[in-house]
Amino acid sequence: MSEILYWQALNQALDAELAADDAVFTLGEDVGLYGGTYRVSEGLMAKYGEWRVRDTPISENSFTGLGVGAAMLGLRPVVEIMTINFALFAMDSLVNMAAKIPFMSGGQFPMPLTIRMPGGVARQLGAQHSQRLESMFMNVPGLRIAVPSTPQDAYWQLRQAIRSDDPVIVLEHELLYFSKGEVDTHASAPPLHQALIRRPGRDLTCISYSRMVPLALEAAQALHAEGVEMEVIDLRSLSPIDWATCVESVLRTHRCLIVEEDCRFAGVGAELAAELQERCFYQLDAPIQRVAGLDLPTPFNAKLEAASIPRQEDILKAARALLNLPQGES
Amino acid sequence: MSEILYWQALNQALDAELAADDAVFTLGEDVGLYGGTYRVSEGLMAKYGEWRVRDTPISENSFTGLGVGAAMLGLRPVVEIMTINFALFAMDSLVNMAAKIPFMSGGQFPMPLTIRMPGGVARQLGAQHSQRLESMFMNVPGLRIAVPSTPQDAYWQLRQAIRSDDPVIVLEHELLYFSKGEVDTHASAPPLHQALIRRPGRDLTCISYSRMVPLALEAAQALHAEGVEMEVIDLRSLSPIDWATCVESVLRTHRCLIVEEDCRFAGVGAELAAELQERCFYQLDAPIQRVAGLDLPTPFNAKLEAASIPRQEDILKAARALLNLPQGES
Amino acid sequence: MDRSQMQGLLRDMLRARAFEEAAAQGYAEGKIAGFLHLYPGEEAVAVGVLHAAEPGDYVVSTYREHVHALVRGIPARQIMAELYGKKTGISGGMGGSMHLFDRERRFLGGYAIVGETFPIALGAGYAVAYRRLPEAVICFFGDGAVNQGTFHESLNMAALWKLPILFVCENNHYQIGTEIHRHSAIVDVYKRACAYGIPAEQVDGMEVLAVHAAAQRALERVRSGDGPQFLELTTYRFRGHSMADPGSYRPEAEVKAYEAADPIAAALHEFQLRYPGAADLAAAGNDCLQRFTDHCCQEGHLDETALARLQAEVQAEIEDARRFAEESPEPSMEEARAILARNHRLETVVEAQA
Amino acid sequence: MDRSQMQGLLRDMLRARAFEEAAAQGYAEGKIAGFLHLYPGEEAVAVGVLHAAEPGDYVVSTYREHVHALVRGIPARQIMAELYGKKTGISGGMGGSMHLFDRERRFLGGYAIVGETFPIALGAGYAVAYRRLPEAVICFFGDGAVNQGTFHESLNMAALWKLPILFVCENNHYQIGTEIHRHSAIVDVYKRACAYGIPAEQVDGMEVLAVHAAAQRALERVRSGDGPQFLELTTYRFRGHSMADPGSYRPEAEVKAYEAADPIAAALHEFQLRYPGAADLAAAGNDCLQRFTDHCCQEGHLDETALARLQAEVQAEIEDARRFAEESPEPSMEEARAILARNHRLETVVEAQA
Ligand SMILES: Cc1ncc(C[n+]2csc(CCOP(=O)(O)OP(=O)(O)O)c2C)c(N)n1
Ligand SMILES: Cc1ncc(C[n+]2csc(CCOP(=O)(O)OP(=O)(O)O)c2C)c(N)n1
Ligand SMILES: [Mg+2]
Ligand SMILES: [Mg+2]
Repeated sequence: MSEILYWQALNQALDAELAADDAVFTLGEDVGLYGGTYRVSEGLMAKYGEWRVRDTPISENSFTGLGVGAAMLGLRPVVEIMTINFALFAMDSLVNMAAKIPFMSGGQFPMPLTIRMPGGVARQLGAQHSQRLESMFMNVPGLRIAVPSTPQDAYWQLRQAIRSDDPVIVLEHELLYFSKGEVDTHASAPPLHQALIRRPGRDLTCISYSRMVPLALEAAQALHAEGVEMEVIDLRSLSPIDWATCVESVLRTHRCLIVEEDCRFAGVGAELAAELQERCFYQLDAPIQRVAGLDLPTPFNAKLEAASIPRQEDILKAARALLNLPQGES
Repeated sequence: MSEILYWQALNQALDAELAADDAVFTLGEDVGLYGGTYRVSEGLMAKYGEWRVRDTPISENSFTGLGVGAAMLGLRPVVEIMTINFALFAMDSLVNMAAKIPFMSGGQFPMPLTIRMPGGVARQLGAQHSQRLESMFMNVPGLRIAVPSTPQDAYWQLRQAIRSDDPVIVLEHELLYFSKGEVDTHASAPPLHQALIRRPGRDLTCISYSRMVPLALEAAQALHAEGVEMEVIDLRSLSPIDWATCVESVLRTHRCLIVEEDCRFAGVGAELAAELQERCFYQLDAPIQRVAGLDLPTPFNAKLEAASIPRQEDILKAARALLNLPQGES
Repeated sequence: MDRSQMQGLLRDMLRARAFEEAAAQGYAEGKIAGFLHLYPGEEAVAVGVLHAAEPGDYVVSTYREHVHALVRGIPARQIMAELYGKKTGISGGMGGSMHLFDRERRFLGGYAIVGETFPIALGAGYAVAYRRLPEAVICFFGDGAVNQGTFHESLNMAALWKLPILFVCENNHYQIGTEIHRHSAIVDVYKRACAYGIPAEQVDGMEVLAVHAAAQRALERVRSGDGPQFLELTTYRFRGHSMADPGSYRPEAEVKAYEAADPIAAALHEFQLRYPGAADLAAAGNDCLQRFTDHCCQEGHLDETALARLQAEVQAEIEDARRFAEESPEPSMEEARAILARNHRLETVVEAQA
Repeated sequence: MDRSQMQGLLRDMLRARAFEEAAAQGYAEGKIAGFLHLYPGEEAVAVGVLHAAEPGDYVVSTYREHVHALVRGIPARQIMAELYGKKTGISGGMGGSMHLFDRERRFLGGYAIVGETFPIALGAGYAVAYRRLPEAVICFFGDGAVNQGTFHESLNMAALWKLPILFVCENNHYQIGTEIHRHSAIVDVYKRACAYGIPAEQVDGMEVLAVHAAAQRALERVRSGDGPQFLELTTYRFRGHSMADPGSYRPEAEVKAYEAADPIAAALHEFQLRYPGAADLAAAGNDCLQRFTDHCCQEGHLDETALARLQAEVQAEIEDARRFAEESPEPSMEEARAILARNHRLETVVEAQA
């Protein structure tokens, strides 16, 4: 067991699956010679050759669709879309082909397709390159979405995605690639869609995913100093959502705070709040709150950009408000 | 004032705007010679010529993008995407261009673009042609979405969309085109985004939009016979949402039922429930409920298709359950 | 080509025509709903191309795919049952007219979204090349589809990696109501292939023998590793774009009244509806089925008795399919849910490594 | 071309080079963040084409657009301030390096998503033709962009409706790290235009005079109503794809250690980084700026004194821009919100009709 970076965990997972199964191949812009914009496929072309690690032209819709067609013939394609922003070109392949074919064919064609892509607000990439968009895929029955927040989950969930016969989107985060963590490649993984309690707490439940999890954990630490114990749940999967874990926690704490980087309006948190208020209404001591990105295209200016997505102080403020505590100095 | 069909109302609105302003033009597949799949542009090519009513190739992304570029030069394009299912090809133009340019340019370029498209489950069109997808656009700051449910609103809202300097999606419904209603072309219209109470009631609030509004009204009528008065709100706009009207109603009735044709998971109702529980929590007597489409690609078989979206009996059942009333026979 | 091959072609053309007429009938009777895109007039294309294919080849088609499915070997019963939305349909009643799929016969589906057949074929071709198999992928599409971006993207990649794909354009000159010279800057579709260095040919799609010969040549090149090939087959459809277009949502009386009231609209309507009719075409000798029947008779491969017998057999087959479809049970919601859940392997756990 | 025109070309090439070097400097100092795609090596393209344009023409560009903006006439101050994310930037600090917009100078934007310039130019061209104006739309894009579906869709429509668009491919032979023969089935990009019947020409993009002459010819044809024209300008970029690629997220020590441990990866890295370097190119006589400077001197349009003066002026301008950017205030969140809300006309009420 060793400490490695998030991108290295993905690299090892991909390597392991390429080694384990001839049917696995990966493709995308600059995944081969260049090794992937975020190094995820580094060294793999040299090892597996160009048919298994394929550089593509800039043709997102069709190379994603290539993955769909190849999956119908039993291959297990891992398509890298360089960033989720470019997935807007590939929506037809994802929504109208990958998600529909298994069903429309009466179950004849499984869809062992994995789509990897990073999303999120990074650092001053401008409005077109700072989208989150994950909620768009949630409304599509037939697609699964994994959102690993740690190197360990990146490793596990990518491997599980490749082995799944459903189309799975593995949504990485541009600012997590260089985060470090222990990866145990021997341990057995929890199910792909299972949420995990990253920090237990009795006073309120904070539900989060991807890059917002470390932020929530920092906030929980800060609240601890104030005598507040915030439970932090890492969803790990946005579709399906592990309701059991969330509901159990909320029924225990009676208060729920959702932290998401997505724009608030019709974001991921909307489904969470809607379902949890329905399931936990009579045990809730206060309305479920969302801390989310602003409903604004991301400004380029660094300060405005930072202010357009949740910061630790936003979480602290919302948690205190939810508990009717006075706001601190910060 | 006369009774006309929904498509005729759209046709008259488009005609009126083409006549009123030289900058207005429309384009899309078969909008010209053929007059539009649902007749919305019937007769307009003969009247205005091919530069103002333009038949296009099957190139959804680029002809939508054409609308974006032309709007930057001050024209007021009305792009018809034959059905919302094909909008999956045009996502980049809509999300990454139309919605972002006004902001990214620091406000230099308004975006007087209108996108018309029908959506929804019609009759046995299969999974690829039965999508709703409206919630996908809600998460995009910078886009507005109008969802007229009556010929009068179709008339008003299309005209308002064309006159708006924001990009507006006018989401029609395939099964509403042949619904009839009075259209007063002289009356002044409520604001584009304003929700309207279609039927007042004291016992619970039903929030709905597009084709689910007539269904909700029928259900309200049936409940009336049982002594239950259900208020029916027609949202008319999905982005922005007229929260004031919704909140005022829920605070009065203390119970809220959302009826949407969209798939339930991360659909339109999620945002409605999430926001309303936050704003009305302490006045709610029961959790907000959603009656929605199944999280399933639409089956082709007629009976399964019908069962995959809300039916009147589903609304009645949910309303009774919300009021703790015994379920009737139906 | 020998006599039995010729008769095989003719039989399939007759089956194709009869199947579609029966489907139209089912639609008229209200037993089939939804969009229903029929193939009469274009039979020589599907029959000519698919008779040149091997069982190991893959076929990708559009929403106008009943005939491709039929000629590929899917029993008429299962296609018709799918049109009726029945459990016994080839897609279990979940797909419908536009979504016929048959894993066993390597029929990779009918796609209702214009332009989807290109990436699907690209992926299938990639998988075949990846495994170094001598199979080919046959990709059908219309003249309207060549303006979708996926055409361009997929043909570039197919050529770049020399994938074993035969691109077959069914050029019936119309994209619903828009004639080709109003949707494409270049009306000889095969010339589009030059932008990717893909060998291309334009062939009379009304001559089944010419189609068959061209397809055979092209498939040989595909199989010998020459990379993708392109065929443009010029043809016509005798019917409107679909049974719903134009008109099912337009009460007839209303259309007439409207036309009477507006001479310009009436003129436009005329224009729009001026697809060559079946009678016109037959008169012009332009019905591929009639042409080939005549040819077979002239060449002595067929006489009137044999033709009559053939027609009777075909009618019986189609009638049987219709009855089967009608009498079959409907699928249940449990089945629908089970299909969606079939591929879930949520519990997949990565096993410990050595 | 007269002496002052020549000097104009040279001045803009010098400004372009100096601006980009200053931007690189700002990035190295941590004052500019985000993706920063620089233009050195390709100056002859932007300068040659845009000097052939009229003020009434429209320009659409990509994320590598600082130089297009500069040559188009946007003050260096406002471009640099935008790179710094300042309120005084041409896009108010909301757009950044990849999103320069200038309504007044008809600069329709830098687009960060590959393939977007095509539909934007298509729409602008439609609007110009709609109004029957003698203006042209100039659409820039790279060799990698021609494989995006929008290229195909937009060129077809542009040709179909004879829109006044000049398509300009800046062929620097690379799509980030992928060389053209590995991303395109046909490496002579101009040949792609044949699929739409668009006249096309391939020109040495390192020769500013050749570029200028070709652009002038093409723009004349565009303005005279001949429909779209296509220019492929072959060029090179001296730097990596962007300042962040490869490397800013790769601590250098780490990269080195990794390469030392893995000879194959090291070899691949070599390969990947083998863009022709500035020194190599200058040695090969392939720096467009050096070439044109030499040319001007040889032809007597310039002497060393004049050149030195020119260079000093340019340096002063760019230094001024840098200082302006640095000293400018940042925008506020209220401004951001106001921009988003600017176009809201929720209250639009349709007035009563006559
Ligand atoms: C992406 C997309 N856009 C539009 C449609 C609507 N539509 C269905 S068929 C068709 C015309 C296709 O014409 P062509 O490719 O020539 O095929 P044909 O119907 O003539 O066989 C159109 C526009 C669609 N199904 N998908
Ligand atoms: C749709 C899309 N896919 C991928 C990218 C990432 N990307 C940015 S630039 C680039 C290469 C573009 O190459 P080319 O068009 O030749 O332009 P150049 O950078 O060489 O000027 C890529 C792949 C993107 N911005 N947009
Ligand atoms: Mg056609
Ligand atoms: Mg390039």
